[in-house]
Amino acid sequence: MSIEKKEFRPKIVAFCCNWCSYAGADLAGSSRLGYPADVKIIRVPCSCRVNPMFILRAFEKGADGVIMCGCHPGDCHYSTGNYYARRRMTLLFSMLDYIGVENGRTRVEWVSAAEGVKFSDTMNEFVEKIYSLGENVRLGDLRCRS
Amino acid sequence: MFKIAKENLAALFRMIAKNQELYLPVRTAGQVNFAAWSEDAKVDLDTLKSVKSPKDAFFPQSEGLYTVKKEGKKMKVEPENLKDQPFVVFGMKACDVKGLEVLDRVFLSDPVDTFYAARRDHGTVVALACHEPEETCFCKVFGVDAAEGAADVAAWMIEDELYWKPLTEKGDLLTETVKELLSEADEGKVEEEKEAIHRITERLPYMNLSLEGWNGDALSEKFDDPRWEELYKPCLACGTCTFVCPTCQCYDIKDYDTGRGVSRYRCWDSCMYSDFTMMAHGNNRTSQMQRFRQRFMHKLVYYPANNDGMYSCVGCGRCVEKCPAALNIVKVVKAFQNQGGEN
Amino acid sequence: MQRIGVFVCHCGSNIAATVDVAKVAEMALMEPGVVHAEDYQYMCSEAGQAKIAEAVHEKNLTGVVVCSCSPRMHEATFRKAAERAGLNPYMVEIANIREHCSWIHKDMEEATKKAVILMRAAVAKVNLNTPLKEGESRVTKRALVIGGGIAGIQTALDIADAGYEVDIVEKTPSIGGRMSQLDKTFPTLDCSACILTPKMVEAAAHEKITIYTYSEVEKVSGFVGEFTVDIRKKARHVDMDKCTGCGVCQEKCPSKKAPSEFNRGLNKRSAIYTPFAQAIPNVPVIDCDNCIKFKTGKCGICAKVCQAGAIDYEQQDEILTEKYGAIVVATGFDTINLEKYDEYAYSQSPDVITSLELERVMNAAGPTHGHLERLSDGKAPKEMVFIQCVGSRCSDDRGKSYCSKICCMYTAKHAMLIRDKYPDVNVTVFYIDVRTPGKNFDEFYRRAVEQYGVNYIKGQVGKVIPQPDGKLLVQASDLLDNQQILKEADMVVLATAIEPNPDVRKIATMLTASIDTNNFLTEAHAKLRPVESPTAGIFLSGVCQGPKDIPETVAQAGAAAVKAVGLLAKDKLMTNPCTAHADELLCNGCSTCENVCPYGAITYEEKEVNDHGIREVRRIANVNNALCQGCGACTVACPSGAMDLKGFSNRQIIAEVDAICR
Amino acid sequence: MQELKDRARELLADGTVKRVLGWKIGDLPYNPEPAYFETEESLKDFVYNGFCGANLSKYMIEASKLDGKTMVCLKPCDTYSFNQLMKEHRVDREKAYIAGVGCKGKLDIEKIRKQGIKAIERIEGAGICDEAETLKIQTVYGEKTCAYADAMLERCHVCKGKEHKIYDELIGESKETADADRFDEVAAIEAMSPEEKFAFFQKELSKCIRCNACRNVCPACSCRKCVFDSTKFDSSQKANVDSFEEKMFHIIRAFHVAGRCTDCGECSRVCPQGIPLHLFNRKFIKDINELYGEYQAGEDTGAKAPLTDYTFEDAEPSIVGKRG
Repeated sequence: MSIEKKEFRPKIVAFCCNWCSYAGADLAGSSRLGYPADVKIIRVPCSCRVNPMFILRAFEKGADGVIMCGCHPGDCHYSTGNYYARRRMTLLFSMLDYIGVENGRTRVEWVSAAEGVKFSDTMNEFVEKIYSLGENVRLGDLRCRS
Repeated sequence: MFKIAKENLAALFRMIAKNQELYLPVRTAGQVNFAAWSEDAKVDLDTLKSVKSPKDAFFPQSEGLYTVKKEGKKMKVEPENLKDQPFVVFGMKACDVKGLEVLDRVFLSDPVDTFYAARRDHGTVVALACHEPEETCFCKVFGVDAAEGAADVAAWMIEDELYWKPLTEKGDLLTETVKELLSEADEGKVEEEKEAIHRITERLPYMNLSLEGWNGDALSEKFDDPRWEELYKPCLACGTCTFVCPTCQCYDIKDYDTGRGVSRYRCWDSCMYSDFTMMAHGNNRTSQMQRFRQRFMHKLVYYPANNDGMYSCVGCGRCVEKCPAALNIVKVVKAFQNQGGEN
Repeated sequence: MQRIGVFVCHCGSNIAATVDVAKVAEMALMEPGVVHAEDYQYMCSEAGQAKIAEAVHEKNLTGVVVCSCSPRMHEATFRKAAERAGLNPYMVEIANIREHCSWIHKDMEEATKKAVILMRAAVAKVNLNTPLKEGESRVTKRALVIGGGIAGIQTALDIADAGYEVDIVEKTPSIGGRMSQLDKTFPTLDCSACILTPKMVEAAAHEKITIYTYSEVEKVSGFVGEFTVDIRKKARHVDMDKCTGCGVCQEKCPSKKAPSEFNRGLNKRSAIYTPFAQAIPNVPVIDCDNCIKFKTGKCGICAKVCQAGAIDYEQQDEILTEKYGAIVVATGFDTINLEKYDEYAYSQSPDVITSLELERVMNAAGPTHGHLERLSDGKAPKEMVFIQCVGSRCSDDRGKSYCSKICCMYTAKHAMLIRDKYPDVNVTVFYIDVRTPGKNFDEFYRRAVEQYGVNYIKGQVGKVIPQPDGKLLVQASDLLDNQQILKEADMVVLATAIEPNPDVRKIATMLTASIDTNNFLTEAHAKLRPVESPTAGIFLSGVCQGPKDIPETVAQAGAAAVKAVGLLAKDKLMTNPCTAHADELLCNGCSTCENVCPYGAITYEEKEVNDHGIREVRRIANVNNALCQGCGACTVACPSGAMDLKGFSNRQIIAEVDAICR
Repeated sequence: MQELKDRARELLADGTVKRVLGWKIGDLPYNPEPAYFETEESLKDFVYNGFCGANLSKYMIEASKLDGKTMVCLKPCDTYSFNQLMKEHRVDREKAYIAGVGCKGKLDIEKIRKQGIKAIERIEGAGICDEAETLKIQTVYGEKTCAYADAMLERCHVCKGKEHKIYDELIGESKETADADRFDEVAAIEAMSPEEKFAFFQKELSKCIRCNACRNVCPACSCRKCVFDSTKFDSSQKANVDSFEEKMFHIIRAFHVAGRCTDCGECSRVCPQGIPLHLFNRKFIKDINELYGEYQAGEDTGAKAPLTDYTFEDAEPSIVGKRG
């Protein structure tokens, strides 16, 4: 069997809160501010809805990077959601780093509904980072790779 | 009877592993478990008991059964291949070898478990005698001779030499492949060693445990005994006892969505778990007492009832060592002995 | 198994130019559950919506995926279309293949691939959707206004005029609030009392308004539409029904040593008192801490002189429990404590006063009967210095980071009034910036400078040093001329920062209304919902939400009233169906979810459950659907996964993740 | 121990408690088991010695459902767990009569075995009243000795202190055992390169057999049904089919108990494979202390748990990459 060396195209999941970041992504879209198609967005009501299990699940199923976007601290539609999310993600990312998963694979960015540019820039940067890290081999289920 | 100097064991393992897979006790992160041999593997033949029994060589903790792949709206089923290459398990203890007999009676009787059968067909077992048995051992209770495992090859580590005695045809075959490393030996040292082991076993506290009253006919008497209500209480409902046990054979079948299809696999299950034998209506054992009772009733009553009086415990003592709540089958048996509460 | 229809929109060429829409539809048919797929020019058009309806009927669809623009754009449109076709509106999901795909990608193949994945994620989610139904809850047609200042009064009047009952709870013995303490108002120089008093009277006389003065909110339970509030009516020791307001008791009261709150402690009042002459109600209260009768048991003069027999020393606090549909917070503000600003010598010299104190000094009913005089020796000042931004716009933790907003204007007003009445008094104002955005504000300020000759110096005052001769030495820097200034003054007035009434934190906790680090109540949205709290049914009026002047306060009060009326006008409330709910068999009763809920929507109850045959009473979380806004904080806090969110369930999100990663 | 036994007898006799939750003497010198004693007569099997490491606070969840009070023997570290369970409404203070029992460090039979001591017949010096510095161990293969400190559980070397955080009465004396910094091990791992970290955990976790002993013994893992046993997250697994699953299990388990874990060390004590599971929990504790201020779960029942709390100025998740 000849193995053709496939070009690495990462799978990147972006969790965006409905009120700020998802709208920010919409604004990036309507402003035609491009970023690589590797990013796929999942809409959640608030960053505090993002369970660490979702993030690990994404890695399990073959994601190479996971980014979570929410309203800026202080601007949460639900007042306090992103504060909880911030602590949860900080601890989770720290744990992933601790067990030797490259910390560039996870990221949190606060993007307001007005920040289409920031959304696009963030995604471009993040995708580039994932390209530089290459395929996620430390935190995936092998059965999903075959 | 053959022998080989201890310092040549690495060469022996290398030679065995040249043509087939070799599993043997390996120390990883401080613990000894059976694992595939490699040049870097830290082989540990001094530790009496591996944490997990070596039953996974024949009945792995998890193994794939088949994969269903999706092509458009059609499905394609790809069965997992059965074991078709020979392999060797080196260093099993007599109790663990006896454990295989318990598993055989389950998996090789009709309907035959083809995955297990294929592994049994292709596996050759080298048993290593228990040089220094420990206080948690009670194999003798189940008719196991710690000094000589009823395997394909029996082996003894005596001082700086390993003694090697093929007992079966498979054993002979294996011996042939490594013969150049072995030299002939007489049985004298082995007999001495066996005697020494027997002397020690006599001194061990559990070895003369009485199983009186435990048999296939004791069903309702034991099942309804009020003592279970007390005995189970410290039980944490973890699966440690079942997962270190060489005879526990229950498994669950589960599906895993790989994104491209479904991979169906089976994995060990534990009767201590609340979702053990869970069915659509719920669970037929609703309390931990019932689940706890199930384990011991199975080992000491149900299994003997179906297998000519053979118990499905081999006295390896792993559960005695590992139970987080210091419970174990010996305590259960003893509890039933003390009618008057005398120890 | 669902029967899903997938509808792929071309959006003219917006999508179709970069995404092969036919291919997306074709690929959709491969997905589990999908029984119908088509693409169309404009799905949002009537014809497009008709296509959905048609497919729902013909193919018996149970779920719909529309691959189109952002759900923020047309989710509601497609949900309604589905509902008209007889489908539950929450069985519709949108795959955003325009903003998140066609508009940002150029390569057709790549964009199409991504569109297919987004479609798959939406299909995977719809496969797990369940029909959701909006809940209903009752509305008690009565509003509570907490705070009886101008904000509270105006809100109450507007609600009452709309025909709804409204209660005002005011902590002090009279309504009127800060505005009643002011002398004149900028930029028109209206007399504050002249415009406030009629409002107070109107509120008191309004048949729909009940005023509870000298009362405090003690406990709040319930939720939007149905709050239950305990109000503590503190014992006045004067019978409201009997008292005629003659004032003899105050005159005869032998204890006249209590600092007058109304006059900012600049003079004394009697132990039995009304805060000011126009107080509403005009019924005094006995201040037990200063009353000789309460302290020693002897005296009782007020009771003797009261012809109406209204004095009641035995009166006890009373707790009223009322139900309300809406609550408006109008708790107002106070000036900050100046103890951290000792360089201005506020505590050292009685001639250093706050602007609010100056209001009392300037007021005819104030401690000096309206004469501008030094409080130390009663002499008329010749040099007056005003210091701006005392505690406002502060970068360290001594003061407030925000601009108090009103100080520039009232200082201009004070300066102008002083120059007008006492032309021989020199007035100097030290400022950082003069902020005058507002109708006629800048004109007003310029009049102070140009017409009245007020001396404005850009610069900050470093120190005020009381001199042995009673003068005040002001050390300052002039930033424009870049020089140090030493100026002797007779009086110094500090434009002290304002902060929310300290009690607001307690009230916010009771209401589960969120509050910011400066203790201002947080609005539901800074731009679009400025008078609503994120907590449903709680509205914000006046300075409790942020610094404001009077017209802004009145405007906001009216806005809050309209929002409250809008709520009270409803017979029933439809509630967002995407709320959290607890699986009672999995709930541990640990309260973790309760601790992160910003809306107080989670309570616990002891409930008997049947856990596969085991019946026991357990402590179980209960989500109030009327209060829950569906953020999902609780779902992640819950370790057992008992708490889940309808419409964004764990399994739905996981299905999306799986679909994207496969 | 006699004092403890006598008190138990008194409390049973005068009806203060209906049962005593303590330890029952084992059939080997080192395996006492958690047990209930309902009669004065049954107390003859009551034991409290160096091998009574089990944290009995979790048993109080079930005991809280029983009629009447239970006298429960809690070591200083166990009282943190009890407080935490109380905070989470899982145990009923009214149903517990807490005997705060003294502790001089608990013993780990695995550590004794690691020293090559086997076929143990008798152990001297493990009693709670013995002031022994050294354990005398009679084995089939001769008499051995082992320093008490060398046989102590890891957790006792980093003991939080011998003060009971909640009790009705204190019985017996304690001896400080802490002689190491609680966070040293975590810091050592933090200092590794990503490759080393990964290799370390991969090796340790590859031993995991998913027996759930760590979870089931954990007083913070007191969920009626664990997410890994339910269908809520589609995460139910029984075995580590893949190396991902063991990581998933242990990360999520640590996350679920973050801010709730009192660091009682039971997980590491019971792991049949000797995986230092406390390294996960302690990492979170260290992070919480460093990022959000010192917090000790179970210190009291009032404080706000770090994951249900926040400040505006909290560190951003990007701090993880910056700390180096």
